Amino acid sequence: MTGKAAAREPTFRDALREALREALAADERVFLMGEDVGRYGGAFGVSLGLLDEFGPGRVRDTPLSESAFVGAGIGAAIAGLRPIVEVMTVNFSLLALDQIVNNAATLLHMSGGQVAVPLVIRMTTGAGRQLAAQHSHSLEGWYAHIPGIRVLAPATVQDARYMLAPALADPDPVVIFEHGSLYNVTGTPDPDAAPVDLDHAAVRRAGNDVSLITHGGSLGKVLEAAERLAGDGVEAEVVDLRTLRPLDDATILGSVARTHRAVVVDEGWRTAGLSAEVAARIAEQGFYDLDAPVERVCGAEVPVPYAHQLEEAALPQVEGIVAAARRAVG
Amino acid sequence: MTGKAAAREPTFRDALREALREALAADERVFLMGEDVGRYGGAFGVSLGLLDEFGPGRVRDTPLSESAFVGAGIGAAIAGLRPIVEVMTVNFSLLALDQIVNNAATLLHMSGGQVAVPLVIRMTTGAGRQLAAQHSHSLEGWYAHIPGIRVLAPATVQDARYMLAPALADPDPVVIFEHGSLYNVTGTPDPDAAPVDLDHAAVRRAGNDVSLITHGGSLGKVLEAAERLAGDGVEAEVVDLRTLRPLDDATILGSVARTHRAVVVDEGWRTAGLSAEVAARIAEQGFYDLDAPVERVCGAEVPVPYAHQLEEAALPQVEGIVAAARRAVG
Amino acid sequence: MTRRTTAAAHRGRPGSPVDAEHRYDLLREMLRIRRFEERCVELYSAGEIRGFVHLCIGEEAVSVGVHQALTSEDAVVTTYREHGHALARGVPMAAVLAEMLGRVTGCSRGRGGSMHLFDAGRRFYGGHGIVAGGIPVAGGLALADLMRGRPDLTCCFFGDGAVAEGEFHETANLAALWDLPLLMICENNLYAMGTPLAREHAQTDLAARAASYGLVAWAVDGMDVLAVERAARRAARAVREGGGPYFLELRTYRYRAHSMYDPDLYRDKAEIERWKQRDPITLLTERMRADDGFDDTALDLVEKDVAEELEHAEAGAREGGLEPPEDLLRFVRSPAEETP
Amino acid sequence: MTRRTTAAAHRGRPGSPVDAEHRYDLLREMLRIRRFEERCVELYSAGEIRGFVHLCIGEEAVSVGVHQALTSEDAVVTTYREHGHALARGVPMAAVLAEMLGRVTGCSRGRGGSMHLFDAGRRFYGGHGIVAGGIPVAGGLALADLMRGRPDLTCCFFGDGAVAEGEFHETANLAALWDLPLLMICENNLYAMGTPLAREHAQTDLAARAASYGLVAWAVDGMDVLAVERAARRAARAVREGGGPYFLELRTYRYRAHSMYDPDLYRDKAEIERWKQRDPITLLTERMRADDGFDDTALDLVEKDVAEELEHAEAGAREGGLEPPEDLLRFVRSPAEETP
Ligand SMILES: Cc1ncc(C[n+]2csc(CCOP(=O)(O)OP(=O)(O)O)c2C)c(N)n1
Ligand SMILES: Cc1ncc(C[n+]2csc(CCOP(=O)(O)OP(=O)(O)O)c2C)c(N)n1
Ligand SMILES: [Mg+2]
Ligand SMILES: [Mg+2]
Repeated sequence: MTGKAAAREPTFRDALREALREALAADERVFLMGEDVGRYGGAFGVSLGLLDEFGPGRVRDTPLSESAFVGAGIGAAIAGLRPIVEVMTVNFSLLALDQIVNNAATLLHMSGGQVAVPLVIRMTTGAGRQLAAQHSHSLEGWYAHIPGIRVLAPATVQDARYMLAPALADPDPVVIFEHGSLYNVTGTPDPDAAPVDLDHAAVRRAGNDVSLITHGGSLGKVLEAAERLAGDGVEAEVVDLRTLRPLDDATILGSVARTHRAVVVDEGWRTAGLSAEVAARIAEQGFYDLDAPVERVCGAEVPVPYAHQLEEAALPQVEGIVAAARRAVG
Repeated sequence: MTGKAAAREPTFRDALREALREALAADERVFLMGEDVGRYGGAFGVSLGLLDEFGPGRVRDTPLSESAFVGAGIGAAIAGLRPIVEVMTVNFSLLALDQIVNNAATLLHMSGGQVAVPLVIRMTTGAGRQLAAQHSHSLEGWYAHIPGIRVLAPATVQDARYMLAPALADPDPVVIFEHGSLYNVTGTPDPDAAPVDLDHAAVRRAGNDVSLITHGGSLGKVLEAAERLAGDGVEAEVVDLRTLRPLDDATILGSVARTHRAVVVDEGWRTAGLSAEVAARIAEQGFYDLDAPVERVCGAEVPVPYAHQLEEAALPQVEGIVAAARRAVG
Repeated sequence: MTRRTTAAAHRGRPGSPVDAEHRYDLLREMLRIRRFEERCVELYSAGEIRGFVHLCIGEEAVSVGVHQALTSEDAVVTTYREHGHALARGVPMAAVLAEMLGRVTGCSRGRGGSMHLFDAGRRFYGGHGIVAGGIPVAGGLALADLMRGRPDLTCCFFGDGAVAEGEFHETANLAALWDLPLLMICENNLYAMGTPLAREHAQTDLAARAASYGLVAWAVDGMDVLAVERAARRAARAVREGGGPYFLELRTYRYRAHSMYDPDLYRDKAEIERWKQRDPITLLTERMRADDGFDDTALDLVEKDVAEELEHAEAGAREGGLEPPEDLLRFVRSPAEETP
Repeated sequence: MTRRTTAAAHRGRPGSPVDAEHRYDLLREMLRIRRFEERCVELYSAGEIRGFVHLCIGEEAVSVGVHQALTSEDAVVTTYREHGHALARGVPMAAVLAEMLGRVTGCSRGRGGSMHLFDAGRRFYGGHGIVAGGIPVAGGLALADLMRGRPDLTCCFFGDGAVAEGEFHETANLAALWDLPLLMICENNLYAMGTPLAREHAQTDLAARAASYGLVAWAVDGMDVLAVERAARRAARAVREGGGPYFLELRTYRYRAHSMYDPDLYRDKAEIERWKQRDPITLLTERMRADDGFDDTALDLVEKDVAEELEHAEAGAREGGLEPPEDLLRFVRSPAEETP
């Protein structure tokens, strides 16, 4: 991190910005493009200052045209550049899904291996800030459904800082979900730690009694739940999926093989979401390991409401996670 | 059916058309809208003749503007009409997803119960006709993820004929998936049968050894697999989900409680798709009933290729279903 | 002169001549919006209002002027920057504020918040947070009126930024193609968040762009409420008479940041000051001082009147309860008993 | 006169004067496309080609004329109706046919079929089945050239129907805003499937619509290959010189149904016959008879030449094997060893 780090502990946002800065400085082919990434500094301040540093050619403000600028990222990637496209939030990415599904994820295969798309798409995801139904989606499960793309979700400042470089090194499209409630989380990234391994989930807490499996914005709640459970003598293992596609079956199943019990925590809607896949895989591949049904703690199946008490009720909370873990432990 | 029925057995397509005709004739508020539904008769011939019968006010050809005409359906529904919007295929519905997710599915809740959207959206789904990667999606799992909409998939001529009326009677949005490979399937709908029950799955074949759970275009393959299994003395129960959201847990779990074994067959991609949800629910709610892991037979996780042998390999086939059932039966 | 007009009064068939009384009403309406939003800022700072809040301070002439041309049978669709439209439409101030406070008595039962105000009884259909996402829905509302042969129109508000979205384009074409009774109101405040018009559009003459679809379109001074009203009445009359969709580009400006989250680093403060020279409330007041004998005493009275309404509204809003979390899943689908 | 030109010959820097030899090349190119597609019809009827197949018979002047203005460094993005573009681009006929036969030797290894022809070596980037879906990608290809200061352009083909899609609109604006080196070629064949232009667009003058974005745009007789070439050269030169995006509306017509599935019930047969009076191949041949001493003997020779190429291509295509199903999952992601 830059000099500022001395003054105050860096945030998740700072870490993302530093990763962008590093990428822009390291490789001329890299550029950042999206709504208000330049003059405004990014809707969530992630790219603040980068326009001044790298100029409007490399930090490009786009019109409100999600399909066009995501598609432009695809075209530029095909032509040999390394675009980082910011779709302000996952909610707006619905307007670009045709480009993501039918082009970014498909061109390599459909062309018989000729047309690779080394594109990185970043977007904010998640609820929890009373932004109501149209600004609170968690659609990671949808993205995890798409063959041809890699889906990442940094949950720590360290991952926020060091995930971008391997994502850019991927010859194929990568979608990175940044949970909106993480931007202000602080932490000091360790430049000497092992590079972020995009093929593996991270065990954030070891334990033998139950596996709590989650990602992104829910990790904090899950770790808190694990602490509470520890107070009761239940040692939870916390698995941060980190890469949502492809899922790291080995780490997930390895954990369940030890604990025999699993709780999947996912802010997205339950039905046919990411939690369904994780639960299904555990039930399939870990069938003989499981001592209890897999529990899922998910976002309620409702458009997220504005009112605080309703929004809280709509999202996974520490209490619910603890309760599910207790049920699993039996 | 009309006089034609005497001449030849009606098809799934005829049944859909007859349902549309009935709906248009029965209720002035009903109208059909979509690309080429009028002069062309529908990309798959479903609405052939309806323009002549009901005129261009009630059978409306739209420009290539999926977002605009799906949104127009939403607005017209809010205003008290009963639009049936045809999105030619699910592949193109990606361009209208913002309207479907953020408006159709959300307005009632977001407005605190004031703004209901009695809209029916029909679309073709599925692969199997060598239409390649951009015309072969099976995204039912995505739609099943969205709170606020009901998702239907007729798999029989009877359901094709009699599902539309209850869908139109629903005060909230309903999405109907018609598998492209079913249009030419023949059968004679029975007008005296019980009305189609949108809240329940249908058991298409009774059996006690294994539950084969599927929907839409895969039903035929699954029934064929069941016959083959019967040849080996394995009696499969075949559950046609029919309503993909909300899923009919009672029928699914009831079947598994009897058979103790389940195979989910879904042409969609496996990861985080519909099959994941069905498998997860069985593993959760039927945990103590299951004698073997739930098997999933899904579309391969690949953009569907054109070449025949590759497409065949990409889709669930009878053999694979039989093999999975045998594994389950053990 | 100090006659208190209710919001409902000008929602009958439009047509009253622009006279002193009417100007008074317009002034009062604009003041209601401005004072309301100023109070919102305080409540937001106090942490009582949360989420994204977008203010229209500086743009009041648009909502008030356009609403003069609408009847209670018309439908309205708007954006997340819609407090002004809701108030001008007659949605009670208390219901709007209760919504922003997350109360069950809010106009969307607290589910929507600032961005999603609804009032189906007044055909006020939100409150859309996806830029341009309301426009196709507005097209459909207009289609329904067309199909049923009604004389009503649908009025759809959106920003300059929204014009770049595909959803605008598709609906503009559809509306023109089908002669939909749609009144498209583009609030051109020169910015989409931090992006100035010239970095949003190659063709910055948005009325010209709209005209290319076959819409009748022109630009209007959005700071002059009387000009806005005149244009809106003219357009609305034509739309009702089957003239197809009309597009008005209202040139206006927001004094405040894009939302409460926005540090507003992308604009020149002098630019803001320049626009404040043509403040819609000041402009109208000056005209009234010159023509209608309006004076400081009268202004004090209307301010007092508005302050009272606001105070009552706030008190009323605060009385509203919170929806119990057990009711979370209500309204995801219509309850069976409500099925028609 | 009967010199056999290879498709590659006119893919160097454009610039040769329109002379007899050049006209001969154009004729031959158009014939290649027509005879190729006629053979496709037979192979489709025989069940050897499957899926959706969209023919451009009648529209050959567009692909051939436009390609005269392109260099081998330019990029091309097109639609599902792209056999003509692929052949005009120089994708070997055998590779195109092998693709349609589902062979591993096909230009997309049999994964794409008729709708998804690719040839990255020739910067031919498909073959897009989603109407207007290729347009944003073309914008990005052009952006890359702009950012790297290259003189190349991206040529993007799409239909009249595509202009109604949001993806066209957004890219047109972006291209004009950023001065992208994009040559937008609208093949206006008057129909989008069964829907005639006037039911697709309120403003049927598509060049005028495009101009509203700030694109330079005009309409061209798409049946006259020389007119197409002239317009394309003019536009391409301007685009290369930094003139920003250009839009050409090429007025043309498809003689055949929309796809092999289409019973073609929505058009008047007389309309088709009328357009055949201005067949691009006939038009050019007549001009050559008048000006270049071209005669039946010469025509026979070129037909024979094309027939031979087609025969060889088919033989070659048939030699291609089928990709083994075990390789199904290849190319979903790049193999690690291919990682740069
Ligand atoms: C589809 C979509 N993209 C991005 C956003 C984020 N966003 C909210 S408001 C806004 C600017 C809109 O500008 P304009 O249409 O001019 O309206 P204004 O806010 O100026 O009233 C943006 C980018 C969004 N809400 N929806
Ligand atoms: C987004 C989308 N909607 C619908 C379709 C189905 N469809 C395929 S081609 C076509 C007509 C396109 O017309 P036009 O753009 O004029 O091209 P043409 O076929 O005439 O060359 C339609 C509706 C599609 N492929 N993609
Ligand atoms: Mg604006
Ligand atoms: Mg066409």
